[in-house]
Amino acid sequence: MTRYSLWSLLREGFRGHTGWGPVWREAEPKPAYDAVIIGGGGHGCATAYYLAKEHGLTNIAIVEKGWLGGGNAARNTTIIRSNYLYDASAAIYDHAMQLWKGLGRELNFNIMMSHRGVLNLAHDDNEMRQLKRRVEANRLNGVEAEWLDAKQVAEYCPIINMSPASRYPVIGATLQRSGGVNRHDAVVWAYARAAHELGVDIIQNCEVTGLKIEAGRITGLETSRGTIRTPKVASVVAGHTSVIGAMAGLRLPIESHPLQALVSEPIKPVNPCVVMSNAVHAYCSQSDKGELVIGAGIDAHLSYTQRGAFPVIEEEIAAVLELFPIFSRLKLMRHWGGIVDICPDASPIISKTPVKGFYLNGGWGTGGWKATPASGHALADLVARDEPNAIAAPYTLERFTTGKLVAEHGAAAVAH
Amino acid sequence: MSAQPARLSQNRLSQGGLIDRTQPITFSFDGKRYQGFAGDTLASALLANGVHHVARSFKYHRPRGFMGAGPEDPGALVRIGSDPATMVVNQRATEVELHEGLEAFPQNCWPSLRFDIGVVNDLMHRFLPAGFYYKTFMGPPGSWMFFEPFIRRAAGLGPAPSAPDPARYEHMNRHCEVLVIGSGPAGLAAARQAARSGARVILAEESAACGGRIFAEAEGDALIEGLAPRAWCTRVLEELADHPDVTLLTRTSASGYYAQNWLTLFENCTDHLPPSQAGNLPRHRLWRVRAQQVVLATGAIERPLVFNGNDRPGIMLASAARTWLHRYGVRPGENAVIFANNDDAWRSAFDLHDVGARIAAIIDTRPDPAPAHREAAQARGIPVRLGATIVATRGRRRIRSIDVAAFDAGGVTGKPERIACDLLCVSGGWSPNVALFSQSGGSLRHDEALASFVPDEARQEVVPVGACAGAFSLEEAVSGGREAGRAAAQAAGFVASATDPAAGETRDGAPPYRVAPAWELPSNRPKSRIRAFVDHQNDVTAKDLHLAVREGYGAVEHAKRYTTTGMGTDQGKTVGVNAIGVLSGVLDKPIGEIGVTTFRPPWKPISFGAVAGQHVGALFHPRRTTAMHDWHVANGAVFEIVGDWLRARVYRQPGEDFEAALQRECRAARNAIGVLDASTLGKIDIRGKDARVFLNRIYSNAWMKLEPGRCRYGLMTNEDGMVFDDGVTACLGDDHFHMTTTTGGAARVLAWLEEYHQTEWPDLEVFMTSVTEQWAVASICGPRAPELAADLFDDIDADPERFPFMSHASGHIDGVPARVFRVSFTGEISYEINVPASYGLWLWRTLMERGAPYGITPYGTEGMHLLRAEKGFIIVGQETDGTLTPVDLGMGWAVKKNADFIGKRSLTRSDTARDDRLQLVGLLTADPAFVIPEGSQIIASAREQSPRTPMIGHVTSSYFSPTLGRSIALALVAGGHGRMGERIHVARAGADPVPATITGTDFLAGLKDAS
Amino acid sequence: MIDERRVSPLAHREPLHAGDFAHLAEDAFRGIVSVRAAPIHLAAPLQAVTGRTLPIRAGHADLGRRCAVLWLGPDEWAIITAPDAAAGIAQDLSQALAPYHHQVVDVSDYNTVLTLRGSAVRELLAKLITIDLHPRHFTRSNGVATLCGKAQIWLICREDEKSAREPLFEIVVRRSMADYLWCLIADAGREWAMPPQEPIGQVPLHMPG
Amino acid sequence: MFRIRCPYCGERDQIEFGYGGEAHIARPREPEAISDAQWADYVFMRTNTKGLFAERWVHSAGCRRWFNALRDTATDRFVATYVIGEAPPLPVTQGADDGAPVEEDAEAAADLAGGGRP
Repeated sequence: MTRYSLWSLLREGFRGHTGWGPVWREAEPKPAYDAVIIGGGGHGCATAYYLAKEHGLTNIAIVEKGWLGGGNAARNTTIIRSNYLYDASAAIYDHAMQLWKGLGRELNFNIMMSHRGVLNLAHDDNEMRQLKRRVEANRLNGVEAEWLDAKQVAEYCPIINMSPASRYPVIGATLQRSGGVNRHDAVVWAYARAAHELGVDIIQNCEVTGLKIEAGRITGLETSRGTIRTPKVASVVAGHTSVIGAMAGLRLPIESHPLQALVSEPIKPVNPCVVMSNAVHAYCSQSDKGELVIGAGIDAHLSYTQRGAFPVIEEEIAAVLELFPIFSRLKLMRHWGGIVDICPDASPIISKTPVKGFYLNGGWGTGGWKATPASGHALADLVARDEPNAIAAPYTLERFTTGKLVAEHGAAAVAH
Repeated sequence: MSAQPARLSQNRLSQGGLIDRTQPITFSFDGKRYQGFAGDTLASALLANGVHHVARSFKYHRPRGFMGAGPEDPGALVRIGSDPATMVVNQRATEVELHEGLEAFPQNCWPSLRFDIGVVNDLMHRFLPAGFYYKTFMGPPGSWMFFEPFIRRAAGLGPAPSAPDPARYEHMNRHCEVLVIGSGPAGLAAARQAARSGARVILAEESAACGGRIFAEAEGDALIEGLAPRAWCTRVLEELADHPDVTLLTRTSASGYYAQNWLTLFENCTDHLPPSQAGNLPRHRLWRVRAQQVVLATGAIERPLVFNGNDRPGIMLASAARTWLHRYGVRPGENAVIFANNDDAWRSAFDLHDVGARIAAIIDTRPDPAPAHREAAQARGIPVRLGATIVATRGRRRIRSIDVAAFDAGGVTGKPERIACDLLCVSGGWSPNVALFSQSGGSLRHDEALASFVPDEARQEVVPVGACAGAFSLEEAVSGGREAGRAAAQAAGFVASATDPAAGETRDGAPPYRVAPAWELPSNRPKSRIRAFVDHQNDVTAKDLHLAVREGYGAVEHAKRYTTTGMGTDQGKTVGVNAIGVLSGVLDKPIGEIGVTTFRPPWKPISFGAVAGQHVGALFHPRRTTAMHDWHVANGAVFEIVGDWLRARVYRQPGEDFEAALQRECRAARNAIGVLDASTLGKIDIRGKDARVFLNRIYSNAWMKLEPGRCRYGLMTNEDGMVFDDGVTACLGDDHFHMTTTTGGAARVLAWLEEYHQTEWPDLEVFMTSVTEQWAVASICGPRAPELAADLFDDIDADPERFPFMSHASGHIDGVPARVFRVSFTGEISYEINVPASYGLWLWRTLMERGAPYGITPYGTEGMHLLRAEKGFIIVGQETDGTLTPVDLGMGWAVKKNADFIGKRSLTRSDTARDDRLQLVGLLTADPAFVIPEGSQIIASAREQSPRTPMIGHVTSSYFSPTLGRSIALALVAGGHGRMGERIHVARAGADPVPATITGTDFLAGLKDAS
Repeated sequence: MIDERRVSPLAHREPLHAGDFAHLAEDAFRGIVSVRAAPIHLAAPLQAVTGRTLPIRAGHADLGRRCAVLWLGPDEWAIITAPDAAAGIAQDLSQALAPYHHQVVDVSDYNTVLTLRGSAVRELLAKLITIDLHPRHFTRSNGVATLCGKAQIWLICREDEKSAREPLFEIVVRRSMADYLWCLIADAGREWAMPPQEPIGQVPLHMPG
Repeated sequence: MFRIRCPYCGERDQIEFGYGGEAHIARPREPEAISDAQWADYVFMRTNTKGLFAERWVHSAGCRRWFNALRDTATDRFVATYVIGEAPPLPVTQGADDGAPVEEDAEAAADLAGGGRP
């Protein structure tokens, strides 16, 4: 495989870019693998990469029912941050943050990791209290984060509406400077390329239609391209975790909802960072192409259609205009939806299951993208060792029975 | 007004088109003044003035002109206006209607359109292929952070406005039986037929005038129902105007097609007017239409051809050239070449010729164009080259010449011949405009004969007609439209009367449309020099698609994303099928197997303002006010918003700061009387013989024995066992209760009660009705409250002995009915006085007046928070965050043993039953003057550790207590209930941890113990 | 006679006019009673107390000159009546319904009534409401609970194009949302030159420090 | 935006409705008598069907009544709505009980959808 660099780019420029090889080669499914990963999204490709690289498991395959990275990897708003409240969350998301930092170099693929900073706005005292609690927890957990007062917010992101007469005045914010955005497609391609180089089979257009289970143990899977024998199967199918789970006879604490996002037409750089507001339910960044990338809240209803209700988009844009009144004349260029698997505690599942050799990674809700490297890393570890490591341990299925939830949505809003 | 025609600019025809030559309009572009006419677009007016180069492309900053004449144009993007609040960027010049004083500017170029430094990208293009950025800039740490700003600055087209938009926008909801999108022959026929049935019809036309290509083509000997097409159009429009239930919307594009035939239409109401004429209309309107039936008459979009050098100003779609001629009376060039793979484009040659342009050549990739065309060309003396292609073009800011050569499957065969020209009309055939059909969920199939994708199976109540359905003849369009309109109305329950006049003949003025696909045309130039653009906005060439395939991005979505094909503001309207065609060539697979990329809404970019509609600014979210609001405003209140309610936080007296006001208010409440506007508390009237049983299942504590006349505090938990609301409920009668909830929880709690009643326990006889706003509530508290209360009530004995704590009474104040609850959230003797809300302001004033002798002092929510913290009462949402049980909050007494309630079962789960969970305690800092910041984390050690410090809890509430004369705090600490008296530390950023001692939560009890 | 100590939610607003197109006003202090009961139990007492027929079809109201009864649900109705009549009706109904499961609550102060009349009011309301307001589908004596912007309302068609020169709608809204709704309607009436209205409560919300 | 047929009020736009998730999950009659795992199944576990799905909606801005709907979650097509307490008009595999998956009866579904129209 050609190594990517400025020099190889120049060299290829002189010969019409004829020397670049494929990032990965489409494989035919083999009759058997040591492990199979269902789902060729970011998390799935990362899992395969770390299984091969860190655990030496190279006789493995990713099976993807459509095209690689075509699910939520293709649909998310690419926000990266790790300023989560609880220890368990800080551990996994900050592990991801550390991996993101060197990922482009490690994978020799520019994933355009832009550490432009993430602001979480506080609009009232209750939010300020919650955010300060979080920023303090971050600090003590060794997670980079800081508190900005209103004046500092205005300096960091001068286009935010700072009027005190606003319905949602901005009174402060947390800032994670290492947070930011990256290029979603590139991450999937980079992991796939690196996994492929280590010998992983990447099989697209291959839909899993059933799991083969004998005596409580997984023995293989049925796919639209034939039967594959394998002692280990990991499901990494954001949006369809329950569907795959049902093939193993599992009912899961998951509901699948539409989550919508949109981009504006491209404009010259105007928003220097990522701005998030829980109160008005908006988040907004600007892509390298210049589009404002805006995420909406989930639709209330369950659906597998990748389409939500347009009023959600309307409310989202109204919320963005509350924060950024200067955007009113810009145009909505595209909007779309994905399917997110929501857990009751807004935290993921990385877990063994009652079926031996069948592992679940899912339930990431609206925030899975940022965890991609750590999620793959932890799942690879779980698949290889059949035991969760310290990072994955809090995210078992058992927590719904014991009550040990990781309630990241926490923070009920208002009171007396 | 003078009817004297104004002087015509160089390329303006003396007659024809939908422009008014008696109404000249002065406008400017790039600082230079020009003249156009009413009815012009910016593009047509510039072309009339000979201006072709108006923009720069996204990546290579190549000169761009007008390739299309409508919404499909990819390149001619301009900025309108220069005011920081009202300028609009990335506007398609082909859609900007001219008005007096219009100022347009080029964008994405520096220092000027003519000399753009960004052209350096073009010079470097061989090093900047698709996805080049993925392969570099990831070197040493921070290198991307270094390069990214440069890339960002180069990207992005126009700049954002820098001041808030003063314009208004609106939503408009509509229901109709038949929605027709597009007003070409098919759409007009459909709308008319549906209208005749009496059905409600909405006809949406994207441009300023109906008719579609009727006004963009020469009429020739075409007929529609026996009339010349334009006359027919006029007659149909007259008929539609007579139907009261027809809504004809021009300047309105269907932007999105959603579930259950709900569509959004985007209407431009005033952008085409000078600001002085906009009147009271909104700038844009978003129509939200629920249609029983939809007829899609969205026409077709002509494709360019993919050949070397196909992107210079002066190269345009053949159909666009005809649009300029016939709709705008503009001759886009003097010396034209036509280059096509189909019969339709030949008309451009003839029409241009017939208005005096020289046609240097017609080049057709096919050997066998329509014989009628060949004859017509011969008759006009137009040279024709068959089986040939253009291998190169010349001309920087406008095309100057082309090189044409014969070719076959193996490549270029003949010697190129150079032909000079100033206009190149290209046509790669027509693609039905299936974007909306696809958005509706309908499937597409590839039609070999049309070399395009056409609608296949519909998934909603929608029918594509005319060119949108791949039916390109007038006869098919009109008859298809008629039938679709009739059928749609009928399906919606409306039948046209039998008097529908018989239609006359419909026929085309040109030979039938035939096309032979030519996706990627060869050139004799060295491969490295060939640049055949597929996406003219994002600068994607055929070579980029080859590269994508070579690198493994052969799946159509991968290729699109890797090269950014079709992802510009034109949504790839002229790109899609060409890109798929090129891919099919590279992959050697039939087009039908390549598939299409998703058509994501909107059809074309629509303003954020229109999407948000009216619901922005002061109308974004409501601000609810209580009956006493005016008094609060007049008396120095500082407000906060809780659950959309504006609540007074403190009342500042002149010269007083926030903290001083707070301390004064709290002292008054403890020493004399404080009064709080508590109107916002949620209130629910609960009635029925099973009301008590119901409450017992809802609340965690017991309710079976509460007597009429008494009140009780209750906690509500969800099925997970976690507290989500609390409040006091009074027993008004054995089957009648008055429940109160938190302000923010009012709606949630009522919904919760209804949900459980209706879905789990419908057998219980109980009704719930919200009475939150029926009552205005003033809560008086403090040692002298009984004295004021005794003065106040007509018929209630206010003596705390006879009107004890946690009881209630109904009576009157000066004849006004009142419900009074002896409940307290401060620890002081309190009377919560409820009167009908219209008396709220009167009650408040009465209290202030009659309470004055006792020192009555209004206090706000901040004081309430402080006073209750002194007493150790929780605030749901401040002490709690959805993860705490009643036991965690030190209210194990509120967990009844002998009966079930919602969430009870969860309390005994292994983790929920742990005794080292976070538990609510009081904290007293070693330094009594130090007020801990709320949200602070609690650690066990006196020093922070590295790299991380274990946390054992956090501070939820913290104040300086005027009653205790020191700071107090409430906190959640792991196993806190068993750690009374223990010393912990409060971590601080940038300072040493502060020591504090764990105490009980009732600080007033502590005070009494001490005294 | 209205007790002068009472203040209506929109006392600070003057009626708004937009030519013949739309007129907006508050009809303050109307009596409103919420009734929950089984229709079989309620019909006769309702007739006896108010003289009105219980509407049992969704989306309908029984309109009288002084008193209207609006269907709100299979066991829920609202009685909208003259000022000060509510308490009496509530008491009488409650008494008559005593043998049955029921709930009668005087919610006169909870709500206020806006009247909107004029030739353009259907068009105006369509900017804010998603139900079908076409005269074929929403005519005199139609009434529904629905959303108007972010406000929950009851919308009643008192007069339509057949029964009067111009349609007349009544909108019942909770008091704390009345000003928001007023301003929202005024904004929707801008097209016909209805004067713009600034919502109350546009105050700075947070005090620094 | 869906158009949902409230069994009491008729068709209204989705914005008037609240969503209640999976239908026909009975609250355990004696929570104390069941295991933690069974309780967790009631509180947290969901079928989350891709396909024909019985779910709860509430007409929050209208009559405030809860009701059930059958909807195909793979297409968002509503097949029927029905009042609380009624059995779904088509068989669905849902709830905690085991049972063989039911083939989606497309024809019956279409009939119901058609029959529900005015």
